[in-house]
Amino acid sequence: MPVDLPMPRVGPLAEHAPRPIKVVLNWGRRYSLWVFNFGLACCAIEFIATSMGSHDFIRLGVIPFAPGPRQADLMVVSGTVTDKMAPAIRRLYDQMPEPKYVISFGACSNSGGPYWDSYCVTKGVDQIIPVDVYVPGCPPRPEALLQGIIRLQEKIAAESLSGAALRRKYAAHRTPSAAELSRPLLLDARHGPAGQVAR
Amino acid sequence: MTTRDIVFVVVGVITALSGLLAVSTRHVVHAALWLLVCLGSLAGCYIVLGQELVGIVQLLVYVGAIVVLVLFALMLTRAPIGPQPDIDAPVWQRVVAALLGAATTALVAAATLPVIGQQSVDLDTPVVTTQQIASAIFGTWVWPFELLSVLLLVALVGAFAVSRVVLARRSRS
Amino acid sequence: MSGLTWLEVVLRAVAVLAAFLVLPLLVGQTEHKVMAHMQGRLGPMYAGGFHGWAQLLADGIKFVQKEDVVPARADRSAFRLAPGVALVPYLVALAVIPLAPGVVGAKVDASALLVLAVIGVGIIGTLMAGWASANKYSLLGAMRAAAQLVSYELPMVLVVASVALAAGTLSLVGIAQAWTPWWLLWQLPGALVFFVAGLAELQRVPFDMPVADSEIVFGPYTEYTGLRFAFFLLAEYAGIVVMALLFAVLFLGGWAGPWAATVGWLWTLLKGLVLAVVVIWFRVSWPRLREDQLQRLAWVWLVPIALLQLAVTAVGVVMMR
Amino acid sequence: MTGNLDRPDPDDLERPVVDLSPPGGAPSKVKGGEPDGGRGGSGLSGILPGIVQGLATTARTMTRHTHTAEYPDVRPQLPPRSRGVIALLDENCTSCMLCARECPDWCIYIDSHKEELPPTTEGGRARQRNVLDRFAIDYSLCMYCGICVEVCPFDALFWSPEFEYAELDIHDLLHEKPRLSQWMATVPAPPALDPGSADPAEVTAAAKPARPARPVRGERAPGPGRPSRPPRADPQQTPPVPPADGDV
Repeated sequence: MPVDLPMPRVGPLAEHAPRPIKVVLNWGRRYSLWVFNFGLACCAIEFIATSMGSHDFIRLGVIPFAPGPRQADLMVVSGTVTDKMAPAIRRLYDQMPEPKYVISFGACSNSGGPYWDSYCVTKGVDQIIPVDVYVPGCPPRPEALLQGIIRLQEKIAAESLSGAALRRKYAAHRTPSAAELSRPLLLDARHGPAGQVAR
Repeated sequence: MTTRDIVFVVVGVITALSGLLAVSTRHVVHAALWLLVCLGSLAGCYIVLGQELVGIVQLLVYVGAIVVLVLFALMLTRAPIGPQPDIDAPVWQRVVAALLGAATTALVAAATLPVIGQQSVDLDTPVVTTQQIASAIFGTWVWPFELLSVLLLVALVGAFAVSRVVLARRSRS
Repeated sequence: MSGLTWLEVVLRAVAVLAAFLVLPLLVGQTEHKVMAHMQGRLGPMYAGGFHGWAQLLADGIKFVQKEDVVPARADRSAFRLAPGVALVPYLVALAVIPLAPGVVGAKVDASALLVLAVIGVGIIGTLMAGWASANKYSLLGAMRAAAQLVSYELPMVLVVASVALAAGTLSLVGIAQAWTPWWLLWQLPGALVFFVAGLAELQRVPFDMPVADSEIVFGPYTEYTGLRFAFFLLAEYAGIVVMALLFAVLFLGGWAGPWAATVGWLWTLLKGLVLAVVVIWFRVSWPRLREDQLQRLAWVWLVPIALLQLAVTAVGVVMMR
Repeated sequence: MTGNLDRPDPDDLERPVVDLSPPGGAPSKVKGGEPDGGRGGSGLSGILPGIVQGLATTARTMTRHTHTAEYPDVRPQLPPRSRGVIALLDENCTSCMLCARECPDWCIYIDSHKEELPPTTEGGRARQRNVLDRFAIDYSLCMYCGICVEVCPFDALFWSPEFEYAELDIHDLLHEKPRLSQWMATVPAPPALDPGSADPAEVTAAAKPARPARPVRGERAPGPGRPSRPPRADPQQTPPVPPADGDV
């Protein structure tokens, strides 16, 4: 069931603020990236390692506190995105409030990685959601994620939030809906689920 | 007209309006929430009238405990968001309720309006303090107080016993 | 209250508001750092430069910019009002908690009772949020919160009654003035009951079932974004401040300490901070209880202990008179 | 990779062995963090209830130094043979395509053309040579298996531990030849061999005495056989020395 989502808007403050205030606003977004881990495979282990004591990305303001998408600012897709999971990713991404960012962590979510010719793997999470930073690796080191976060923070510090920028961001991604990404597993619905056909 | 009068009128109007909304809204949970506003602003009335303790007890007991229980019970009934036509009162009940309410209001008004302005109390020097209320409850009115406590205790023990009976019957079957 | 000029009222209100905005942030930052070091981490280091002191400011600035999402099926008015309902009671509570005999936002005769009453009102915000979100997890969380509050309100009121009985007054200033070190022993069971019940009312670990993220996402706050969510967070930390200060005033004598006449308010704040650190310490160390364990704890242990404490206090008061 | 037989360092071998004694030589009686929660434990853990032990553990951790590696400020201590990025020494590349064919992800792109080299001597035959036009690795696809590095017959690919190349645009993760060559500067020296191990093949080859000068064309011995090797010091009596720690 495709749902027409309204184009997200930024607040009036972020849209019309003068330059010095925008610097402050960017600083706030930069150091408060509540992260929502979309851990799908082995890369998620490296993500967890980054959040633990020896790397501790809370130092950078990346706070792994948000249990759901509504409070999150940053989604880290770490692992193999399958076609079956893709609608869920898209749905949770759509539930995050703007301004939001995505880090694609590892080869699988960058472009399918080792599963580049699999029939059921999405060839890169950027086919369903806009990605801000791609971290290469299979899986990447924890430090590589930290470096990706720093790249993202530099990007945030330099960006200027506006409705036009949001529309540009979604220009390529807002057209297909999450539900269109799934396809029926059985072509003929009359036979019911596969198990019943076998009997 | 002093500031206190104005505040009292405002709080009183809020109380009356929220009370009206509590009985007229078609959303079950909204009714409970309006009741909350009503009871809370009633506590405000008490405080404006210089009866701090009564107001706070009103807040503690009614707003903090009873309305919470009401809301809790409503949520257990899967109270939906939006109006509920199936539990809506029919028109004749509404008319009767409105008539009864108007009659009660008229009765109370007839009893209280004539005495307005006859006697005034100086609220700036509080006459009734917490200690006076305490000595009144535990001195003059100690027997009614104890009787009410026993009544509540009986109700509590009764509720407990009823739940035990139900539990015992369920475990036997 | 009648002796105050308008200017003084405004000044006091501003001071209370400032404390209301600063103290919770202080507790939040302490939590970040204490929790990090208890887990062998460093905690925020970059926001603001020196050891990430401005982490919560950055959080606040970010929350202001976030999109304000109201779910399509939600009850819009209740959904929008809920954070305010959760937040304002703690502001009122903070206004009447004295830091020293003169340092108090508003002098109220029965301030101990007032604080308990308004804290009980705060739960309505959580209930409204849970019901109005049109989300099953929110509703479950709100029901857990309500069940928790109903159970723990009673022992809390009972132990506060015990302290009020011992002091012979319902005023927080009076209770703290009547405090003697002997109370540390005499009111110890009551103090423990108050602390446990306070933790449960704040929905802090180990009593954080209403927001148990492994079970019900984020409980009543699941659907909240941006500033409204920040209000809930602020309410939680303001709750810690209120509970810690209340505990300090009721059971630790508030400003009692060396040079109490001059730096008494500092003593109250210090005791409150230590208690807040204990709350954080519990959060780091302990796992979450189960809902039925929580109810059992309340009704089998806390209520009887609180009643016993009340009886002991009554006997003590009569004996000493 | 003949000179780089990976022999585990003896220190590395001991690392995985779980060391149960707490760091700093604290007496092993204080086991606040033990998973048994103090049930049936000995000493202090038997006396204190579990919840107090939990508090004690966190409090003790707070008094200790954290072991957080402050990455952007402090260079990370990467383990030896870290697989960060693959560097290309394009002088060594002969465009043989072995790496591209063996790559499980097919993430190596090679373009080359043939070039005629003029004969070095008068009247000689012109030789052909492969010239590398494009060598690119798509790091968004690479799975860091290292097969390309292993199969490269001419040591043109090397592992570098560098990992700092996250990009805002996925097209930038396709590293072309210049960028791959830049990584060469970061390739560490191969780890030293164990004492007592056999010399690497290159060294042995270099240490051989030079061949005798070619005989003049007319004097060449008849028959298709290769010219006889330079005389060795009695090859029958000294068998080839096996590797010191025999990795068979």
